[in-house]
Amino acid sequence: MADGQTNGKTPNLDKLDKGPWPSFVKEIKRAAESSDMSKDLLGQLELSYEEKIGHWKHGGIVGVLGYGGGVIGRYSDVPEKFPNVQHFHTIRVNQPAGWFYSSDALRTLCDIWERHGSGLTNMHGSTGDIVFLGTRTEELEPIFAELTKEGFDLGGSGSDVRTPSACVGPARCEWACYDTLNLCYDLTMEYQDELHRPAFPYKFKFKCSGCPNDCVAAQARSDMSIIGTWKDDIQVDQAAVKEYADQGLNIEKDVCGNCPTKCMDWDGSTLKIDNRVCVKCMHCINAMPKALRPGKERGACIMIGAKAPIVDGAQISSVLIPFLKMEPPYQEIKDLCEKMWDLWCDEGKARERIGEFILRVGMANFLEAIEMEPSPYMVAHPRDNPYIFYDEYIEEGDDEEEGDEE
Amino acid sequence: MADGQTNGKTPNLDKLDKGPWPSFVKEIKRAAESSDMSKDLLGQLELSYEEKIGHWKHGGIVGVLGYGGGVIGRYSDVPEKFPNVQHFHTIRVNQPAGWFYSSDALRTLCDIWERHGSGLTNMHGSTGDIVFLGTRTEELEPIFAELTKEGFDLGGSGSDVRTPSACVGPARCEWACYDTLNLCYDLTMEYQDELHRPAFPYKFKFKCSGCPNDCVAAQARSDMSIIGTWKDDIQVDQAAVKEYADQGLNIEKDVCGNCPTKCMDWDGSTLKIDNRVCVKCMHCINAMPKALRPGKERGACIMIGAKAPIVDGAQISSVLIPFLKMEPPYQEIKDLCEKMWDLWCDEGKARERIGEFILRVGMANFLEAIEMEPSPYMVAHPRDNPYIFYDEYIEEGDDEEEGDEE
Amino acid sequence: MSQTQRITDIGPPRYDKWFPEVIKKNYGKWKYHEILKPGVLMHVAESGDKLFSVRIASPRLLSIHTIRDFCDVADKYCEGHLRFTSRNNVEFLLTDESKIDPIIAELRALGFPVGGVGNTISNIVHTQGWVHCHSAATDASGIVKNVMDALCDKFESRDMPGKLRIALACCLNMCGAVHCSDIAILGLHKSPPKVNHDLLNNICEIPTVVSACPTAAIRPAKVNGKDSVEIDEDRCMFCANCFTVCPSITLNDPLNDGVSIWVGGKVSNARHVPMFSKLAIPYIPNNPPYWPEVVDAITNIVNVWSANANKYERMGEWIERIGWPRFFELTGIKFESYHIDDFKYAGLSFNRSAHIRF
Amino acid sequence: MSQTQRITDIGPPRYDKWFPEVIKKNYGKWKYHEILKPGVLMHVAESGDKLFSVRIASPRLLSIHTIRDFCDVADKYCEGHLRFTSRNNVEFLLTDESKIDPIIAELRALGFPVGGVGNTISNIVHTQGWVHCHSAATDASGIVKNVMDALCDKFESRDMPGKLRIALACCLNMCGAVHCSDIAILGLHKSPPKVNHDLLNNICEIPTVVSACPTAAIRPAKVNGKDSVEIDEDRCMFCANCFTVCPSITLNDPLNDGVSIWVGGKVSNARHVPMFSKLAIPYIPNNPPYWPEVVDAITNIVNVWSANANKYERMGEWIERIGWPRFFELTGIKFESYHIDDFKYAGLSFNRSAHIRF
Ligand code: SRM
Ligand code: SRM
Ligand code: SRM
Ligand code: SRM
Ligand code: SF4
Ligand code: SF4
Ligand code: SF4
Ligand code: SF4
Ligand code: SF4
Ligand code: SF4
Ligand code: SF4
Ligand code: SF4
Repeated sequence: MADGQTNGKTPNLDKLDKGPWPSFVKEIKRAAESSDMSKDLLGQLELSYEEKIGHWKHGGIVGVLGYGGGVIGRYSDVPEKFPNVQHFHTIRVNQPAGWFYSSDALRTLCDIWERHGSGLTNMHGSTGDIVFLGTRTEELEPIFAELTKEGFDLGGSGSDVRTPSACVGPARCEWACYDTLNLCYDLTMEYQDELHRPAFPYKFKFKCSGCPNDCVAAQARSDMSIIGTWKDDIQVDQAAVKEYADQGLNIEKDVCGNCPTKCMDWDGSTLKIDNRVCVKCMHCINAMPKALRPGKERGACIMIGAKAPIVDGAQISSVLIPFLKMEPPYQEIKDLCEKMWDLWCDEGKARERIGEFILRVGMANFLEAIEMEPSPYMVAHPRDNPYIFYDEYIEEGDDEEEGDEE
Repeated sequence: MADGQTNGKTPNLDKLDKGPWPSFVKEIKRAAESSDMSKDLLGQLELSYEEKIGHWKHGGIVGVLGYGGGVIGRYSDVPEKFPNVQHFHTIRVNQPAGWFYSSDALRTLCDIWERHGSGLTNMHGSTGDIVFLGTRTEELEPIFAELTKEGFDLGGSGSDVRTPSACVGPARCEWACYDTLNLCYDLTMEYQDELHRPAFPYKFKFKCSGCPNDCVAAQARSDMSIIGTWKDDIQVDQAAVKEYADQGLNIEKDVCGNCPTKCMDWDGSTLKIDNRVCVKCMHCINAMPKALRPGKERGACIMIGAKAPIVDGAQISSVLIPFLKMEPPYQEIKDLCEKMWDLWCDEGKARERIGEFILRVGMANFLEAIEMEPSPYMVAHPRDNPYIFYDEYIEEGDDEEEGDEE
Repeated sequence: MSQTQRITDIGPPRYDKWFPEVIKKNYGKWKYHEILKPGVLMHVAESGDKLFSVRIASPRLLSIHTIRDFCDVADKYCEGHLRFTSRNNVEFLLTDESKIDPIIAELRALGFPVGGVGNTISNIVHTQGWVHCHSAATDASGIVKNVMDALCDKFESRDMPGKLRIALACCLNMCGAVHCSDIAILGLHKSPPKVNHDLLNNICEIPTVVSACPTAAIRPAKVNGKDSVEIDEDRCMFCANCFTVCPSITLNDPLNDGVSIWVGGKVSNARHVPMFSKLAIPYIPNNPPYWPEVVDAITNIVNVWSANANKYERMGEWIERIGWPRFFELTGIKFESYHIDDFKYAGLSFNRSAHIRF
Repeated sequence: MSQTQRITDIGPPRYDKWFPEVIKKNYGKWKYHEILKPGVLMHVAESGDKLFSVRIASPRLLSIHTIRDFCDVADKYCEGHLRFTSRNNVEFLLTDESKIDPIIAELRALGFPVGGVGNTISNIVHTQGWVHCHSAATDASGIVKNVMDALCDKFESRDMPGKLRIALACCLNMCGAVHCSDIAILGLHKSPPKVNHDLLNNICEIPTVVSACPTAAIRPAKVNGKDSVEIDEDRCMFCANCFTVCPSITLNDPLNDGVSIWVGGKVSNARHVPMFSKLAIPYIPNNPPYWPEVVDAITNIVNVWSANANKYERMGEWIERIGWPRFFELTGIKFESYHIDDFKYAGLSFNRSAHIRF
C-alpha cells in the first residue's frame, strides 16, 4: 500500500481541486490550514481514495446532556495514522426554515465552529440541518452551550422527529398555497421534545411544500408530506395568456398538450379549463407564471409514508387528507400526528417507518385505529382482487337485519 | 321449506321465462319435455332458487377410457328428490376453431346428445368447448364413440392443455395479422396427448387473437396468449381518411386525441403517424377501418401467464417474444412450450399456474432456464428497487478481470 | 371394446370444414367492414365479395331443440352456415343482402334480439352457477337473464360511447375472466367454511388442506376425538381454495352468499393497455328470482357511464379521466374500507401523488 | 453545569429573523417571476417591488472560510442577505438590479458558477461518502465533483428540455432520496458480508442480527467454538441492514464496491405523477479519483435525453413516450437480467400488454 498520507502528500485528491465546479478538496485544504483535524481528514480521505474503502467506524452513542439526538458519532478505524480524527462526530444544527441567513448569523456559526471543531460544514444536510462536520466528544457540551446562547438548537437523529424542512414558500414564491415556513417552524417548536428525545419505533420526517411542484421533495422523503394545493378554479388572465401566445409559446402543444387530464382548451384567443377534471398538477401555471395562478381557496394535501428503500422498498407518500385549510395553530395536523404516533408507538416494530407500518397492518385498519373515514381520494384505484376480509355475517337464527361483528 | 319441486311446480323459475332476453328457463323446459333428466334439473334448480344454495356435490373422477380429461363429474346432493340428476356430468367437446358450423354438423351433435344426455348444452363454454350438460357415467363411452365416429373429440379439463381457442381471424376479419384458426388447430392437433392426459402441475391454456383488439380475451385468460401485430408502418389511404373527415368524424379529437402515444398528427388534409412511437394499439385503425390497415410485416407477440385470481392474484399475460413471424409448423412456439413445460413440470408446485411459477422463481431465472435472452420488451420498466442479486464478485487474489460464479 | 378399436386423439373438426364459399374464397383477404345496422356486419373482401353477419343474443344454455331451430333458419337463409362468437352470441352468415331483413324478422319472431355489434353492450360472458357447479355462490343464468332483460334495448342499439363488456362468475375461481371486464358480477361467500369433522380425515389429506390456504387460516386439530382441521375465522378471506381441494369443507351459505360488482376492466389494447376490474360494490345479498338490487346497481352504472363518457371511452378509461372520487359521487355508491386494497400489491393502489380533482 | 442552567429545546431561529426588508414587506404577496438570465431570478410582488436572486453552485461541503467569503459578498451587494436552496446552492438576494452583473462577476472570480435556474441541471443532491460515513460503498463528493465538472456548462445554461435532477447516495440507505431522481447514482456492495466471528456475540444481539435480514440469509451458527452467525451468500441482496444493526459485520469491500445508475424518477406533480428511478446500469466499479466510467455514462444519458426529449419532458416522461427498449437502444446501454425486477412488486413491472414499439 502506497502511503501518500503519511508524508502528507495527497496525489489523488490534488487532482480534484481543479476544474470548473467548486471543489470539496479545496474546502478541506482551506480548513486544514488552521485545523489539524481537517488535515488528518484530508489524509484519511486520500487513503480511502487509494484503497477504495472508507475508514470510519460505527458511531457509539454520543450526544449532549438530556438529548438523545442531534449528534452522529464517528471514529476513525486508522487512528494510529490519523490521531486527530480519532473522534470525528457531526453535529446537526436545526436550520431556520427556508434557509434564510444574515451574514452576521453565518459568521457567528463559523466562529463557534472554528473554536470547537474541524471548521468544515455541510450547508446543508439532506434533511435540512446545518451540519457541523467533525469534532471530539468533549467539545459537544461547549458547542451546545454557545449555540443555544446564540439562539440555535440541535436537529434530530435516531428514532425521533427529524428536523422539519420547508420550501421557500411565501417568502419568495408566488405559488405558495399556505405558509410553509410558518408551519415548519410551528411543528418544530411544538415537537421539540419528540425531536430531541428519540421515543419512536423509527425516524419520522416532516416536509412542507407550498404547492404540488414540491420543491423540498417532500413526497419522496418525508413520513408526513404537506403539499399546498387549491380547491377552486385556476385564476386566468386571458390577456396575459394571449401575450405568451404572441411571444411564440405554443399553447396548444406545450401547455394543453402536456396537461395530464387534457382538461384545457385553447382556441387561439381564450383558454378554457375544466377545473373539475384538473388535478392541480401545476404544469400550465409553471408554463405561464404571468397568466395563470392557483385558485383562491387554498390549503394543503396531507400525505403519509414516504421513505427510502431500506428494507421493504421505497415509498412515495400517499394521500391521507386531500384538502385542509392551513391556519395556525394547525390543530388538525397535530391531532392527527398524535393519534398516529400513539398507534405506531404501541404497535410498530423497531425500525419500522410509519409507511411500512401502514402496509403491514393494512390502510383500512390503520384508518379505523386513528378514527378517520376511508375516502376514494386516498387510493389510485379501489382493490382489484377479490380477497376481501368481510367482518360481518349472519348466523342461523340471527335477525336477518343486523349482522354481528366478528 | 316450500317444496315447489315435488309437485312439479316451479314458481320462481316460471318468472324468468318471460322478458325480452332469451330465457334459459325456457330452454330447460323445452328439454324437459323429452328428458326426465332435464325435468329434475328444473326441479333442483327451483329448489336452489328457494333455498338460495346450489345442490351439486364435488365430482369424483369420471371419464372415458384412456383420457384423463374432458368430463366434469357432477352428482346431486338431493338425489332422493331428483333421482334423474343423481349423475349430471358434463362433457367438453372440442369446438372447431372459430366456431363455424353447418346446420348438418349441429344436427349431428344434437342427435347424439338427444340419445345419450339431457339435451342441454352450452354453446359454448368459456374456454371455448361445446359443453354437453348432464349425463350419466354409463353413457360416457357410447357418446365418445359416436362423437369420434362423426369426427369430434373431447376437450381438456384438469391439469392438462386446455382446449385452445381463437378469434374468427382471417375467416372474417380484415385485421388478422396471422392465421389464428390455423395456429389454433395446429396446436390442438400437436398436443392431443397433453390435452387428453393431464400431466402438468396445473392447467395450461392457449388463446389466439389476430390483432391487439384481442377478441378472445387471450391476454386475460390464457397461459400463452398469441396476439397478432405488425412491425412496419400502418397502411394509410389518405383519400379515405379525408372521406371520414368529410363525413364528420373529428379526426383530431376522436382519433389523434385517443392515440395513447400521441404519435399522430392531422392537419386537416393528411394524417401523419410516427410509426416508431406507435404501440400498435389498433385504435386509429378501429376508428377508420376503410382508411387504415395494419402494416405488411405481420406476425404475433407471444405473451405468457394470464390467469384468474386463485390464489395468488389474477394476472394479465406479459410479453415473452415481442414479434414472431407466424408460419406453419410454428416450430419456435412449440420449442418454447416444450422448454417451458419441462421446466414447469420439474419445478412447478401442484396447482401452480405457469404465471405464478414465473413470479416465484423470478422472470430472470425463468428466462435463463429456458435459454431466452432478457429483453426490455418484456418489462413495462426496469426494476425500481436496489435489491439486485449480483451473482459475481471478485475475491482476494482473483485476477481482477474475471469474476467467479457464485 | 378394446382401446385399439376405439378412435381417439383425432382432435376437433378442421376449422374450414364448414366455411361458407365466400369465406373459403376470401380467407385472409378481407378489406374492411361496416356496421349496416344494429347486429348486422358487412365484411367486404379485396375481391369485392361481401359477407353479411347477423348476430343474435343467446342464453348460451341451449336445448337441442333451439339449436335445431337455428339450423332451420340457417338452411333457409344461409345455405346452413352459422357460427358462434367468443361471447356466445350466434351469427348467421349471408351473402345475399336482400335476405337480411327477412332473417332478422324471423329470428325476432323466434324470440331472439338482434344486436350486440359495435359500440354497445354485448352478451354477458358467464358461468354455471346453480345449474351445474358445486362451487357457486350464486346462480349465473338467472342474474344474466334479469340484467339483460333490463339492458336488452341497449344490446339492440349501437349508440353507446364504446363497447361495454359485462361478465359474471359465480365464485372466486372466476371462470370467464371477469377480472378484466367493464362491469363484472362476482358471486362470493362471506362466512367462514364449515368443516365436516366426521368425514374430513377419510376423504381429504389434512396436510393438503392446510397448505391449500393462502392465509394460513387452517390448522390441524382434533375435534371431538377425530383428526380434522380448525379454521381461524379472522384470517379467512373466503377464497374457497380449501373447498376446492376437500369436499368435506363447504363455504356455500344461503344466509350470506351474494354478489359483488366490479368495474373498469378491459382486455383489448385499443388506446389503453388492458386493465383489471376494480371493486365498486362489495356485497349484495342473493335475492332470486329477480336479484333486483343487482339489476338496479348495474343499470345505474351503465347509465352514468353512457351519459358521461366521451366517444370510445370504455368504463375504465372514463373513470381514469374523471377520477375515482367522481365515479363514486356520480353513481352514489358508498366508498368503504373494503374498497381499499390490503392484498399483495396493496401499497401500489394508494394515491401516491398530489393529483387530486375537487 | 446542571441541566437547569442549560438552555435547551429553544428550537431554531424563527424563519423571518433574517429576511431582507423586501421579503418582510411582500411576504405571501408575490405575483410572478421571470428568469432574467442563467442563475438569475426576478420575483415581482403585487406591490411592484422586485427581488433578484442570484444562484451559485456550492460543493455543499464548505469550510468556514468560504462561508465567510459568501458573507463578505452578501454584505457588499445584498445588505448581508443570502439563503441556501433545497439542493444546497447559495442564493444572494438583491433589490438593486444594477448590482446583478457586478455580483456575478465577483462570484465567478471566487470560482463559483452562476446558474441552476430553470430548465437545466442543478446541483447534485448528495451524501457523506468516505468523508464521514461508515456505510459508504463509494465516495459522494468525489463523484459529484467529477460529474459536475463535466456538466458545469449545462448548469450555467438554461436551454434543456426540462429540469434534470441528479442525486447521489453512497449506499442503499439512500440518504437524499435518490429513488426519485431523473438520474441517480447509487453506491452499492455486491459481495456478501464478512463476519467478525470473534467479536460478534460480544457486540451484537444474535437474534437482532438474524431478524434484521429481509431475505433470511442469516442463520445463527457456532464458528470455531464461538456463537456467531453464518450468511447464505445466495440469498444475500447486499442491503447492509445487518451491518447497520451490527458493527462486527461489514460489507465494505474495495474489490467489489461500486456504483449503479438509475434514471427516470421525479418528485414534482407537474404533468406526470411522481415516479421512482429505474435501473439503467447495474454496476460500475469504483475508480477514484476521476470515476471516468461514471462520468461518461451520465454525460451520455444527459446528451441523449436533451437531444431527443420534447419541451418540458423530464427524463422519465421522455422514456415513457419513446419506450424503454428505445431508451436502451439510444443510450447503447445493455439490457441484462439484473434489470428485470424480482423483488416484492416484480409482477407489476412486466409488460402486460401488447403495446410495443418497433
Ligand atoms: C447526513 C445525512 C446525509 C447527508 O450527507 O446529507 C444522513 C446521514 C446518515 N443517514 Fe440518512 N442522512 C441524511 C438524510 C437522509 C434522507 C433524506 C432526508 O432526510 O430528506 C434519507 C431518505 C429519506 C428517508 O428518511 O427515508 C435518509 C435515509 C436513511 C436511512 C434509510 C431509512 C429508511 O427507512 O429507509 C438510514 C438507515 C438507518 O436509519 O439506519 C440512514 C442512516 C444514516 C446514517 C445515520 C448512517 C447510519 O446507519 O448510522 C448516516 C450518518 C452519516 C454520517 O456519518 O454523518 N439514512 N437519510 C442526512 C442528514 C443530514 C441532516 O440532518 O440534514
Ligand atoms: C365450464 C366452465 C365455466 C362455463 O360455464 O363456461 C368452467 C367450469 C369450472 N371451472 Fe373454470 N370453467 C371454465 C372456464 C374457465 C376460465 C375461462 C377460460 O378458460 O377462458 C377460467 C379463467 C381463466 C383461467 O384459467 O385462469 C377458469 C378458471 C377456473 C379456476 C381458477 C384457475 C386459476 O388458476 O385461477 C378454477 C379452480 C380450479 O382449477 O380448481 C376453475 C374450476 C372450474 C370447475 C372445474 C370447478 C371445480 O373446482 O371443479 C368448474 C366446473 C363447473 C361445472 O360443474 O361444470 N376454473 N375456468 C368453463 C369451461 C368450459 C369450456 O371448457 O369451454
Ligand atoms: C365476433 C368476435 C370475434 C369472434 O371470434 O367471435 C368479434 C368481432 C369483431 N371485433 Fe371484437 N369480437 C369479439 C369479441 C371481442 C372481445 C372479447 C370479449 O368481449 O370477450 C374483445 C375484447 C373486449 C375487451 O377489451 O374487454 C373485443 C374487442 C374488440 C375491439 C376493441 C374495442 C375497444 O375499444 O376496446 C374492436 C375494435 C372496435 O370495436 O372498433 C373489435 C372489433 C371487432 C370487429 C369489428 C373486427 C372486424 O373487423 O371484424 C368484429 C365485429 C365488431 C363487433 O362485434 O362489434 N373487437 N372483441 C367477438 C364477438 C363477441 C360478441 O358476440 O360480442
Ligand atoms: C429554490 C427552490 C426552493 C427552495 O426552497 O430552495 C426552488 C425554487 C423554485 N422552483 Fe422548484 N425549487 C427548488 C427545488 C425543487 C425541487 C426539489 C429538488 O430538486 O430536490 C423540485 C422537485 C424536483 C423533481 O420533480 O424531481 C422542484 C420542482 C419545481 C418545478 C417542477 C418542474 C417539473 O417540470 O417537474 C417547478 C416549475 C418549473 O420549473 O416550471 C419549480 C419552480 C420553482 C420556482 C420557479 C418557483 C417560483 O416561482 O419561485 C422557483 C425557481 C425556479 C428554479 O429554481 O428553476 N420547481 N424544485 C429549490 C431550488 C433547488 C436548486 O438549488 O436547484
Ligand atoms: S413548492 Fe411550490 S410554493 Fe414552494 S417554492 Fe416550489 S413552486 Fe414555490
Ligand atoms: S394544473 Fe395541470 S391538470 Fe390542471 S389544467 Fe393545468 S395542466 Fe391541466
Ligand atoms: S382479434 Fe383482431 S383479428 Fe381477431 S377478430 Fe378481433 S379484430 Fe379481428
Ligand atoms: S395504432 Fe394506436 S398507437 Fe398506433 S398510431 Fe394508431 S392510435 Fe396511435
Ligand atoms: S365460477 Fe366458480 S362456481 Fe362458477 S363455474 Fe366457475 S368454478 Fe363453478
Ligand atoms: S376459504 Fe380460503 S382463506 Fe378461508 S380457510 Fe379456506 S382456503 Fe383459507
Ligand atoms: S447514503 Fe449510506 S453511506 Fe451515504 S450517508 Fe447515507 S447512510 Fe451513509
Ligand atoms: S446484506 Fe442484507 S440481505 Fe445480505 S445478509 Fe445482510 S441483511 Fe441479509
